[in-house]
Amino acid sequence: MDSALIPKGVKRCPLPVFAAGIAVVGAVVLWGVAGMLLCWLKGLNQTNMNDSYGFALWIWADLAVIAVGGGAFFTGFLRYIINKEELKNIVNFAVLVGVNCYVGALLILGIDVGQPLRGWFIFWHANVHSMLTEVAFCLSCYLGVLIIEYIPLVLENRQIDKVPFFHNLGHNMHEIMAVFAATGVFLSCFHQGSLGGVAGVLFGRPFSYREHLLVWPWTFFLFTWSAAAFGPCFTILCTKITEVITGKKLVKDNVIELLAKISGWMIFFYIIAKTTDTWYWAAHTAPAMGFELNDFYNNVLYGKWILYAEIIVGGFIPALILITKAGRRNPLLLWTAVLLATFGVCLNRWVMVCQTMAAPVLPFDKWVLYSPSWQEVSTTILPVALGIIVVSLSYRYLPVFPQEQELNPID
Amino acid sequence: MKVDTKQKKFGMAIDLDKCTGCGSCMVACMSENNVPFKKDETNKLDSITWIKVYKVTNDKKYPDTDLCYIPRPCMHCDGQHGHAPCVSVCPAVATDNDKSTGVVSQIYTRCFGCRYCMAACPYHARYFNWWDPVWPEGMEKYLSPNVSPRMRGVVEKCSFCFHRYQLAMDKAYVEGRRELREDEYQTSCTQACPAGAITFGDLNNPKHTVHKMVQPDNKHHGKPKNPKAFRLLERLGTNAKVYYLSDRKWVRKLGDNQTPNEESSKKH
Amino acid sequence: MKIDRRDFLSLGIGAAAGIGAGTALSPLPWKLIDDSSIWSQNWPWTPVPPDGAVSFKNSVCTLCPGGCGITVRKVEDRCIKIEGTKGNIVNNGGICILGLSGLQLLYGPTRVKAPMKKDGGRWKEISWDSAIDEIVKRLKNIRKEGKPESVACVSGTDQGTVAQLIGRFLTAYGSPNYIRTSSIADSYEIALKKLHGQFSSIGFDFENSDFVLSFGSGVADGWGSPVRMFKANSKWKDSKDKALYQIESRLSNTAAKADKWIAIIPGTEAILAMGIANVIIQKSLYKKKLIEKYSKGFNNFKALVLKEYSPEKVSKITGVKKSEIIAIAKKFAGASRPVAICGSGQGRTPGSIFEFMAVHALNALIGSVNNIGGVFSVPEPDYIKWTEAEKDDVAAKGIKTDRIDGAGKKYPDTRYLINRLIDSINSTGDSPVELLFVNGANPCYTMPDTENVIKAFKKIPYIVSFSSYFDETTEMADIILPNHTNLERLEDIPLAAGLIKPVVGLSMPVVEPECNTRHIGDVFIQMAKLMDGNIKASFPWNNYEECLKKTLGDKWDKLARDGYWVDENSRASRGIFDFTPLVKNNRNLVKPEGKSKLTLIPYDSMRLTVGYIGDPPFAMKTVEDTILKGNDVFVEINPKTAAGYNLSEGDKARLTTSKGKAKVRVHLYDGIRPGIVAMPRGLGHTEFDEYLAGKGENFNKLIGPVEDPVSGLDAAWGIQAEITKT
Amino acid sequence: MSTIDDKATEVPEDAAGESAETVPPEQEKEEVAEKKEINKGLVIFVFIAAFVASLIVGWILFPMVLYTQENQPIDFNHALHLEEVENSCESCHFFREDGSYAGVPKLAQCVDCHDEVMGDDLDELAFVENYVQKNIEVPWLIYSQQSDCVFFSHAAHVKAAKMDCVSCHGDIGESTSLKVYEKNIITGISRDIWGKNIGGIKLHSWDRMKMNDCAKCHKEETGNQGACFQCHK
Repeated sequence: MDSALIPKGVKRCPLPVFAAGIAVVGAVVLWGVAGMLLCWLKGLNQTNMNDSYGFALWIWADLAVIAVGGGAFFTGFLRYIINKEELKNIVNFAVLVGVNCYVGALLILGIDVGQPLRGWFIFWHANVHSMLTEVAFCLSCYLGVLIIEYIPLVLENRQIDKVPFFHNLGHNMHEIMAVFAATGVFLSCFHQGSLGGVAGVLFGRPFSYREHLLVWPWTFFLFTWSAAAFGPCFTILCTKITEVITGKKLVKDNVIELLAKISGWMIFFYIIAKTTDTWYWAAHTAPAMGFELNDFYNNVLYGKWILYAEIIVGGFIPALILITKAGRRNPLLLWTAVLLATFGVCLNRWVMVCQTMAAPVLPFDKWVLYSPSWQEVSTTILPVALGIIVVSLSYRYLPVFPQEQELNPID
Repeated sequence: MKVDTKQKKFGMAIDLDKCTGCGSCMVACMSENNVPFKKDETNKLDSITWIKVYKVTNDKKYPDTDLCYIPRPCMHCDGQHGHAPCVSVCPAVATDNDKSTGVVSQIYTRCFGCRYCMAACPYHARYFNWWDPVWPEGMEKYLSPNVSPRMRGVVEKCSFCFHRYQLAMDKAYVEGRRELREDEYQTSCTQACPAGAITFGDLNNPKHTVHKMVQPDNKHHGKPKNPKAFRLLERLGTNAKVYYLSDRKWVRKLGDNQTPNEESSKKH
Repeated sequence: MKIDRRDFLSLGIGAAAGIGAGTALSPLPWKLIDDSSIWSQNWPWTPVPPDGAVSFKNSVCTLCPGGCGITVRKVEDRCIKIEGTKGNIVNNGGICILGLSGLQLLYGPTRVKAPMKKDGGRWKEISWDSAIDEIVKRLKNIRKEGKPESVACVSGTDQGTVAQLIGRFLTAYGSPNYIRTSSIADSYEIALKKLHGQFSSIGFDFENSDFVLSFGSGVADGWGSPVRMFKANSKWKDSKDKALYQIESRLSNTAAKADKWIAIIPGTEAILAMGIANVIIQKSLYKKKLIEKYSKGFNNFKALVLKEYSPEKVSKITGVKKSEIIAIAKKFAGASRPVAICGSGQGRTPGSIFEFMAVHALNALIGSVNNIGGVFSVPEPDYIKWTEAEKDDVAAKGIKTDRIDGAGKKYPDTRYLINRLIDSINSTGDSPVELLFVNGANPCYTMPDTENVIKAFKKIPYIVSFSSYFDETTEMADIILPNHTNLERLEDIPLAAGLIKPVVGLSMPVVEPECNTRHIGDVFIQMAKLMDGNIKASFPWNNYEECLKKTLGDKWDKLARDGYWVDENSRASRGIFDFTPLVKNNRNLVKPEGKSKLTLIPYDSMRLTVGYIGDPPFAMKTVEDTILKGNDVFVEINPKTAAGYNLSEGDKARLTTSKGKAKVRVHLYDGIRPGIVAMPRGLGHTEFDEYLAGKGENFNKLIGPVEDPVSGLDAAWGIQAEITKT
Repeated sequence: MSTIDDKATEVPEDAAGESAETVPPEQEKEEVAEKKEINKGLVIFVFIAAFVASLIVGWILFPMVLYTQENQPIDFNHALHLEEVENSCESCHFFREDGSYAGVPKLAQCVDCHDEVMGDDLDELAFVENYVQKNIEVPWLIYSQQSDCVFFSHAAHVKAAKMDCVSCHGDIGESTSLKVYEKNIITGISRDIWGKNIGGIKLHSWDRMKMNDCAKCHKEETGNQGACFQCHK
């Protein structure tokens, strides 16, 4: 029935099957919407947050999705600025994933604030000293850029393309895409960094506070770097998952391997920097505030394991796998690497948000632990579900993977 | 016309040896500032108390145990460059550090509830309105018009009863004055404390009792010269305007964190 | 021309673009965005307190016996804040947590809004006239039946015009049964009567004391007049050469404030006092001349003390080190203006008279009786000079009958024995009390063995409550004649909380009555008029205000102006100090009931009011989560002891005594003597609002009265208990 | 435009693939060409129509819906009273001893003169009968009522800064009758705060009383716009 919309020369599952799949995910969306409405109508008492946990699951989710969404800007950077031609075969998808991540982030922020109707104050009454302000501005601008980067793909839909105006629009946008890519990179460096700054500037929280370079704490640079490093891994992960679901090869190995290699080296250097930062913080920054490393990790949940998990399991291991040819060529190892990498960066964001809240600061404080309410969980899964739907639709009706036709010829 | 720009720095000194932990300051504050209450207030993580009295012990075994109460209002930090931990992070300028009085404000109608300031405050002095404020039928009658009741979804905190300063200034203006006497502006908790453990005044004014008590050293971010006085988490550089006094060494030591080697070096 | 799909698309886009541009260039979207946030800033369901002219009204707080001066800030006709009155003789500006919460009682949901009558177990509103008629009818019948003595009154105080009016009513009616709820006031009263030979209440000159030896008195926990005590305590802190020693088995706030905490075995305070006396006499540190001149029976006392109370023996019994006993004695005798005090916690329950006498003897030994910085025996303020109430035959006969509580008979010096009232009701078939007035008291919550008390109250055919709030006792009543609250009421308040001169405060109405309530004084005058005969004749006043003004006479102006009046020319009674009663009652101690290993003791805190009023929401909010969590109350146990029962922090447990059981949780606390379980008073209410009712357990359910052999008063300070993890 | 045309002609080549099945290329080329002419104009027309329509909605209809009109309980003649009293505005709008500002007078002040009817004015008659005699406060609607979050010190402005009433309240003092009170149906706040002009254009200092207007004046007069707590509670 919808064959007229499906790109030429590719095969798609019958509509009913597709619809069924969407319905399943749609149910999850409804669950998320329920949680969202409860939070908006009844207020944040619907969550398990409290005065010690002003930041919790939601803020973590924001930081995490934006970190893994970093694949978009970095792939774009490689494709359009460094001119890594091969990557044109995956950049579409990277952008698509990126769009979803950023939409999700903004949606969650919209639920997270106590007074959503006043959310625009962050722009109108902006405080230039606040990292959040920087985040808000760059984030929304960059989302705009991502959408612009995504539009040409939409315009390539068979039917839309027939409208001359759109056809030409799409054509012309392709020409100038490099400009947007560059803007995207610039903006990303800032909001990724500011997200790092969010925790790094808290000089009342020795656990997350870091020395500054100019106006930015070290976490600023670490976050940007980690987003660039781990983002592509997530892009690869999503590609692989799509391939599994569709049962087709969609991107040629050389493309994946190139991206994997770059990502690998990025992670490698990042994790060395991160280790150095951790050491300096533990040896100088924290002691100057009266804390030693152990004070931050003497809790049942938040023990030293979390540090090792982040740096070794989620850092060095994937890095080493990806920088070795054998490693990234072996499908199993590649899977392991991208999974660990994604885990690693998400864990880092979790620590910077939730452990910061949990660790005692006043000498007579105690650790405070928290577990999210179902409303928080459902609203956190909501954007993921939405993302799946958007990706599915895009995949079905748009030529997301240029190489698909070639890799899956229909006779 | 220029307003008088002679800078004031309102602050507090709390004598922990006099404080009996009776809780008057907490209630004096609640009733002065229209602080709401719920059926169950035993979860202290969502219980709004602008000034909270902490109970601490010296962790010694019976019978060497000792305990001390530490009332904790908002510290109205100056930070290192006039930036309190919470002020600099607020994305919408819903809180500021008034240079002419040193009071850190919180504007409920500007706040949109991102709670970044709460994450930034190491003293847990900031509270979020998780619920709509609800008073039992008829009890709204005692609400004060001087402090605006907060709506759900915003952050609130101790204001050093700034409305009392405003009202005192009004009186002064009408009487053709521009300056207040020490006793004209006192916070509700100071006034109520049955033990007289709280002293409030202008830390910049050598004539004020609070200044004499703590002898703030403005060259070193207001560090107290009085050896009996200390501030909570002095070393984080929050530069608080609330000082504590105690003759008990263990209490003073409890004011800030120390790494083990520091403690040992302190001993000899 | 035909418009196909693609044209349609372009037209649509054209229109959309137009609308978009047009709207964007109009104020509509921007104003809507702004207004929606302004709406969120002024949500109609968030109250906006109306502004207006501010005024201040002075009065005296009557929520506890402290008698602090309060200043109420009003906006137009609304009270918005209660503050302490600057310059007041008692509290000079300071104010306690309960006083501060007063407005929540005034405007709160627990008010009795009009006269109420129990109708098939449910409260029904009735008119004042019918309510009073009903009561008067019953009173007349009872009197006709010739048993006027079966009408009784339980009240929080027996001083002041209101109490006197009620007493006068009973006298004229023919009943001797006016019963005051008990407290350490009774114990001190009796101890002074025995040692000085005359009735008087006790006063302390704390402001001038330089050493305070407290036998468990919570001077920083609400003992005496709380705010005054806090101020005194701060005074002691101000100078290095003043000190407070706290003798108590638990590190209370007072013990924490004290310069020395002596963790004694509870119930042995009297023994320690005698031990200290021993050292003082042994080392002859006492004021010989004074003793020779102004005392009797000292030699017997000396002999007894030297024989039975050597530091070694005392140390064994009390658990206080010998060296410590000697040190305390020296410090006490060495101080220039020392004073020894007793009455545990807030002193809401009486204690062993032997203990009170022993402690008071210490004051006598070092000359602190009626001396600066010491204790004074203060006569009750005498300003109520009414003619005797008229008695007809019925009255004359009824008055002579024995008191139902047996006070003044077996124990000649004891005026009221409320604990015996309960027994005598429960022990007989039908209650000796036909009709009971309850005023300013909540025995069904505050008295030990609550179950038993409630049983007794159930037996009383007719109970009249004058309470302004729905408390536990009021719930037992048959009819409520709600009194004005302290903020709506005119009343003279004699201050019985340990001032060294008789002081009377004046409680003034600061606000028009909120509900359809009536002043209890007016109600009794009105009832008297309806009773006619001698009763009517005994009440020559038209209303209470007239009665009060006439009674106060020239004192009225001063009272109306300053809020209090001090009886300057009252003389402390300079009786001879007689050691004999002390010797005679040697070792008449009060032992805790039961045979369990643990001893359960109560503790008082300012944040939990233990009187006849329930804790208001504000005060409840300040209760720590190591005392109450959800609806569970925590009991304090020393970690060592807890380990024996494998209890750890926060564990749920069942606490069992011979009187009852309670579900509790455990809080490990190093500041408590091993073998002891401490439980807060003031929780476990079943009435009042949802902010208080059903939270925690009432300590009084777990303890029973233990009569003090000297006074007959219930002097139980603790009870043996078992605790088991659940 | 031309570019579009040129590009348009390219379309068939690109789209040749699928249009092939439908009609032969040449024919379509002409059709497309002529139709473009027709609906280009149409599109522009639709655009303009929609544009104008929404402007009308936004600037004219919207304000009508947004505000409700309410009349004061009784009319009041400021000009007349101003002649009668000796101490100008402050005779009725005075400062209390504690420095607070009484604002709109209470019945208590009015009865000083109006304990019974003085003139033959109907509104005064109504006032005396319905309020003075029944001793009920008049529920005046206050044009300049700020929302609850605002702390405005008349003392600071009038006493300390010696400002006159007009600069904020305009010429209401000369008015002979009270204007209609307009209330924002969303916020419930008086229209005078946002200003009569829906676009927020202001000609006099008193035309609008939003925070920025306060801040602007503060900046001019005191050098800085002041700390938050200066005007908020």
